[in-house]
Amino acid sequence: MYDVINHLINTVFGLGWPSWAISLIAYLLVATILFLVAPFQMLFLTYFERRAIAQMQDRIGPNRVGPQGLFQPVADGVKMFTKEDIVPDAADKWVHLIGPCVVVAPTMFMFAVLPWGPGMVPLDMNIGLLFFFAISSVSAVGLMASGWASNNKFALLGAMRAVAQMVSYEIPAVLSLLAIVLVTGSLSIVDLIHQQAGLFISSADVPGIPDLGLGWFVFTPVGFLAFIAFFIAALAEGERTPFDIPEADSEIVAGYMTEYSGMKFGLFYLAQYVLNFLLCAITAIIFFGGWQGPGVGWLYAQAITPTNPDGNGLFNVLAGMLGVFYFLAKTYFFFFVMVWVRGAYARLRIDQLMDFGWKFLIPLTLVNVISAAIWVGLTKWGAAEGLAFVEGWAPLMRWGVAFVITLLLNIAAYIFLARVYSQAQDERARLDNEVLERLTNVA
Amino acid sequence: MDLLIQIIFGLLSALVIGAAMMVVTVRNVIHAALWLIASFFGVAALYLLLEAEFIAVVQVLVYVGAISILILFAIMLTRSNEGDRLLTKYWWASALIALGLFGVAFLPTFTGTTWNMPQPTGPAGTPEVLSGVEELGRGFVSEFVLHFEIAGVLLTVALIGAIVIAFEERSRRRRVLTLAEELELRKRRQAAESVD
Amino acid sequence: MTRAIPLEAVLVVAAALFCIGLFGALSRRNLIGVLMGIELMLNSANINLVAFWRYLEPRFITGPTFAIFVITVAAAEAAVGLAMIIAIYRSWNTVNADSVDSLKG
Amino acid sequence: MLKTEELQINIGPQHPSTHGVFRMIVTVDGETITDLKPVFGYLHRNHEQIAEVNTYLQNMPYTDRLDYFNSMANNHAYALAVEKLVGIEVPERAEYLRVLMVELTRILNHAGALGFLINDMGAWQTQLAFGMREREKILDLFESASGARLMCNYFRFGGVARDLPPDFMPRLKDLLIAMPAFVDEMERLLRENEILLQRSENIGILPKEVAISYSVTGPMLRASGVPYDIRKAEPYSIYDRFDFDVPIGAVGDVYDRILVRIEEMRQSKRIIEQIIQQLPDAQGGHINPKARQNVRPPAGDVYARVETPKGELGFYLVSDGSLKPYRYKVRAPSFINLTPLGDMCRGYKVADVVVILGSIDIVMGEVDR
Amino acid sequence: MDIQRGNIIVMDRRRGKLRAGQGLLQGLKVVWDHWIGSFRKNENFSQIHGTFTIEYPDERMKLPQAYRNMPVLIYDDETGHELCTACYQCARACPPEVIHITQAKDPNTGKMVPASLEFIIEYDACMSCGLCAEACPFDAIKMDHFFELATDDRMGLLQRKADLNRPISYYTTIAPDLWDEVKEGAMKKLQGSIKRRPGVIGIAGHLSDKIAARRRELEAEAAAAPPAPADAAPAAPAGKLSPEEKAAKLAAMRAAKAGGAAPAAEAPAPAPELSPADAKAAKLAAIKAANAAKKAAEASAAEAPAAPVDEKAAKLAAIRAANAAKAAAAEAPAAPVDEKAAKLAAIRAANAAKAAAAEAPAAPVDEKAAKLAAIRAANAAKKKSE
Repeated sequence: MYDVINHLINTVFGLGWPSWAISLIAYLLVATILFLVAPFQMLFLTYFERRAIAQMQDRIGPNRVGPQGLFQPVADGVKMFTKEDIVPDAADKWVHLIGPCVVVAPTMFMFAVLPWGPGMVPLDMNIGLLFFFAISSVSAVGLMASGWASNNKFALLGAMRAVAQMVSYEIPAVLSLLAIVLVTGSLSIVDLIHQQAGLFISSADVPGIPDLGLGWFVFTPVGFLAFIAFFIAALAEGERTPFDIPEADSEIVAGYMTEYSGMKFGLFYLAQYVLNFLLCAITAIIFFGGWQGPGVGWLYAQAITPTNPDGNGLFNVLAGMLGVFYFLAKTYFFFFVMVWVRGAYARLRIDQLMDFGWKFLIPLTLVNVISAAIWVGLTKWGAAEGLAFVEGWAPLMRWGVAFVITLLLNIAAYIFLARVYSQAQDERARLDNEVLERLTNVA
Repeated sequence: MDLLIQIIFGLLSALVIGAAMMVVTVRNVIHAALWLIASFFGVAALYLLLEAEFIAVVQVLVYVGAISILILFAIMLTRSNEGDRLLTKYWWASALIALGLFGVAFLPTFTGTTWNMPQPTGPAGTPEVLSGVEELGRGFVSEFVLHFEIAGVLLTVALIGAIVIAFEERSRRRRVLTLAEELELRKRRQAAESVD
Repeated sequence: MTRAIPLEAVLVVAAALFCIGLFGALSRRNLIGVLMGIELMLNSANINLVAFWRYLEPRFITGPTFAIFVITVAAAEAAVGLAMIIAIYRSWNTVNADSVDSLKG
Repeated sequence: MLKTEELQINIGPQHPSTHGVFRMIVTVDGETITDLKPVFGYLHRNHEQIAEVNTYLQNMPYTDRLDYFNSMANNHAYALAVEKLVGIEVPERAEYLRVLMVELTRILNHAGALGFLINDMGAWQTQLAFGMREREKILDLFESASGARLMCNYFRFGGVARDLPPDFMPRLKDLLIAMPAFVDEMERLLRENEILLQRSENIGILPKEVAISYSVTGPMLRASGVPYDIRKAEPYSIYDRFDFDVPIGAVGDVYDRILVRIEEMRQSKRIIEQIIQQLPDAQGGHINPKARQNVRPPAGDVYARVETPKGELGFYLVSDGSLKPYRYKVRAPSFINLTPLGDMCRGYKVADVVVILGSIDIVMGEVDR
Repeated sequence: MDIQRGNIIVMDRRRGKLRAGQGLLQGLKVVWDHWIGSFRKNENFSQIHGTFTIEYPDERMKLPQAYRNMPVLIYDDETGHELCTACYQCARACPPEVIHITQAKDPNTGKMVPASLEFIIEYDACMSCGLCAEACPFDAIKMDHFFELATDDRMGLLQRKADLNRPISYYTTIAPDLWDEVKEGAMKKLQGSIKRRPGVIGIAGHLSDKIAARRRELEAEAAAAPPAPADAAPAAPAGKLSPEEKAAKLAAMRAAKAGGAAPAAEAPAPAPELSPADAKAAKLAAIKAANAAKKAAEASAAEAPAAPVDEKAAKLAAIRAANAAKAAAAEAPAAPVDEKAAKLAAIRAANAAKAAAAEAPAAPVDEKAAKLAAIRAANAAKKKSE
């Protein structure tokens, strides 16, 4: 974006502004585009969700407002704006106002590091992934503040549950990404995508693979287990079923949102849906190769890039469009899976949810980190790092051996943990023997 | 360009100092906690200004993401009746100490000493080579591997310690028996009575 | 960046932050207020570390590593500190620093 | 403010998941429940006093409003009571029509009850939508036979009000094609689902002895392991001509109640198939022509009971020889199944209260009368 | 505890099976089938996939014949006589006692007449249980299929006789089989009760004055000129007959029966030379015969299975719509100019016109006539409201 604007201002109009001014304009322009994209994503996702879940239940879903109900979210938005904004008198006004803002702000930040297409990334930070998760943990503070500010016993309980859930499910999410970062070796999201070219075997491991953009991490056992753990943690992070405890209407009415109405309630709604979109996007990027897909690599090779400046611009646009199409298709598929899960499952109780997170997901991701280490050891390291015997093998051979070992390790870990976890559940539920013993001889 | 950076630095330091002052003086503890979070954000931005990206992000992740929530949880769990006086009896004494320390000790030392700034070696335009995340990671497993392990052990100790201190033992909590357990209990008692 | 802002300016900001933290730790009645003061002091120490690394020897990683160690220590300390505060609150039902004055459990 | 002392939560009458207007005052210690006091009476409509100023036939439409989920079963109980009091005997075809309608109500009620229960567990109405679709089909059949979907008022003394319309049988046979597929699908959704298992296994356990002492009846009693079904224990009308099984549970928790209800839907389908084979098609056989509808029973009293989908619904009528019943008492299964709620919920989490209430499957119309 | 003809099944809770997510996948599979299946409509009862929503205002469910919503009174199209003889059976049978009837009295003799003067049903309290329709010995009160009863004023739900009247033709459109079962008995009883009703008592409200005016016209005409040929006025001039008229009518009835299914247009046999009084009676009888013949023709039309002659039924319906429209115009002077009754009658006329239009499948002519009638009804309502 910087060179486009630079070319526009300096050469076409010849104004000769200083480079920092141009980069300022460029970043401002990108920021405004992202600020438009986020709400539109939210509008489309609410509509998509209501139609999809209606179809799953053999009904039709909104189809009265506008053609096929397309303007339904706009109607919801208008309703959200026009509703009167009630602030409970005993609540302290400032914190009540700041709460939703602090919840929404991080979700906008996270768009900064999201690559939409080849070369189309707002800000290519070399610690992009870590930035993404650091910012997402800030919204928990906003939840806490809004829960406290509405001075209502239920809201506070709901807020504490929500924050406890978000914080405790951040650990498996970050750990599962740790495994992938181990395999790729870099925290930057753009590198992550570049390493997912190739056909089922990423070209980073075996250079000879024809680059069809399908070398996704999910085809490796490490990546697959990380994908499952990450997606479950993302469900919990975005408060989707089966982890939507905070606004579990059947227990505590609407959790931390009870005392909000009108625009502030809309903000919570916006924050939740944008966060869901971002989590689906990150799942698509890390495990399913973001904008990687057949043809994008080839198109981008001809385009104008820092490496080959004399390609022709048309390919930039083509590669960009195809890349964005692949990226959005994958993201919407994952959002469809989120809606699908919402349609199929009941809700977990708060203590079961914590149990599941700490006793099943975190050990699973730790094992996955070990298998990632084995994978890196076998495929990338040579004699320098002390693995002399691997030196002679062909890359395909090394990839195969690594695949088999990690696959066995992961499956064994999964089965073992599932058995231990279900026994622990039964144990918890069965009668508490030692308590009964103690009480019998007490009487 | 330098002017822009100076303006930004001025704003950031004003944010950090202002928020810190508010943390100390504001009456309601929750507001104090929120101001604390604001100052953490200020400090993170300062790190970015000093081009220590990784530290800035870790600061946001750890301080704003975890410690402030811990503080908020603690405040809400211990809502005691609002103390009438905000500050302890001898608050002016501690104020004097702080000011004295700042005026007498820090200011002259920092401004007085001459720091041996490294002269820029290469031609003017070359960006200095900064030790980014790569070197940090490599350093953690080579030179600083001992410190790294100790930090790990410290964290686990703190984790277990916090749980042991804060957690109410099961016995003290009154155990509520479900219907099935009561029935079981009655059966056992009858069995016990019939035996003796 | 180092040309625009002299090292002393950053150090002064860190020192100011430290003093405010010290004042907060010493004078606030609420135990959690004291803890917040301590957090501020640790933060100021961190700023110094990073400033020295950035200005004096940017190529070595001792500065950032110790900054990270300070952060981990701060996190551990906050966790244990708050656990103690909650335990005190449960037994004495108050969080005021003054009234917690005897060692009986 | 949030020290974990006794906290009183009011899961109030307008709570989204109490079935109708029903309030529970729950005292909570932390997350576990220490005591639960049910409060109801919000839907009391003086049903039994109104019955004393109505003639016997005029009471028939009012019995629809007792358990408004299955009105046919209520009519059946009342009709049996009056026929026993007056001594009217019912022709063959009418008996078959009656049992057909009651068994269809059983399927309808269990499909709805399971849907509501899963909905209380937070499943966003998907199973409820499937259950409601089957329920709508059966309600359409009721509408074509009796004239109304819910308030059928279809039973008369000595038979049923109207014979089946010509298009009833083909649609019923279609429904029976869809029924096994629907029940299997419901079972595939519910039986193995780990999340549902965690939310329903060993929750709200009602041991066998306690269930009997609380005189609980219906699926709840059978889930606790007592194989007591009035259709088998004291076969009324023509239930002795059909062979069907009685499912019982092992532990008596929410999961067993779900399984028992699914199995009962299958057994009802078996009964309907047998009815279709044995249905005599005597013209005008739907009612006993000699039975006068405004009956004047001899002085005396009677108690008739029927196995409705919720339990044992009994009518105790005392007549003093006049046109109006002297005393009209309804033994409502939901009311009596609700009494052990306080005991059953003690010791479980707040989130389980709603699930346990849903598993009891009550309808407030019958509880408050 | 053992039971006969069936065994006790203990539900198997499948413990000990490794629960590692298979159940969850099955759940997803079920929902996926429904998602895939929901892109087509769910036709009949045997399918469990497919969308089953019926978008109410546009598509409507076909109501079964036995459907019952609110009770209405039936009157005979030809004679305009209501079937209700105010025998109070329905008032006695109604559980919430919402039916209030006052019986009509013969003005000159003071005796009770088998017809209702005013018939009120409180629609808001009525629970449409159908007991009144079963209790009525004269099949005068039937359950309607009209459920769009939303109104903004409570008194609107207090339905008087004028609002309750529905012609038999309307009832046969909504519940043909139910009417066929009771038709003979009902008609016989109707004839019986018509005999015992003097003057215009017992005729549906909106038709009574028109018929009275028609009768006066007939007397004047008979008195002024010798017996003119019976005109084909559709108005049915049936009133209380004096004894000799009764005799003439009997003769005419017998002639009509002898005439068999002769088409209505056949001129009645030339009456023998009678005294002027007899002339009037004969003429009356002629008209009666024409009516009887027409009814016979219409009966034949109804009997003929799915008669190919749709146009005649459509034309009949159109005429009937015209009557209703004319009736709307000639609102009974006795009732206060009641804005709502006019509007209700106009709506009913429009319904009847729509029913007529819906009933005549293809013939463009009938649509035009029905539309004509609807427009005329609308104009009448508008004229009435100024």
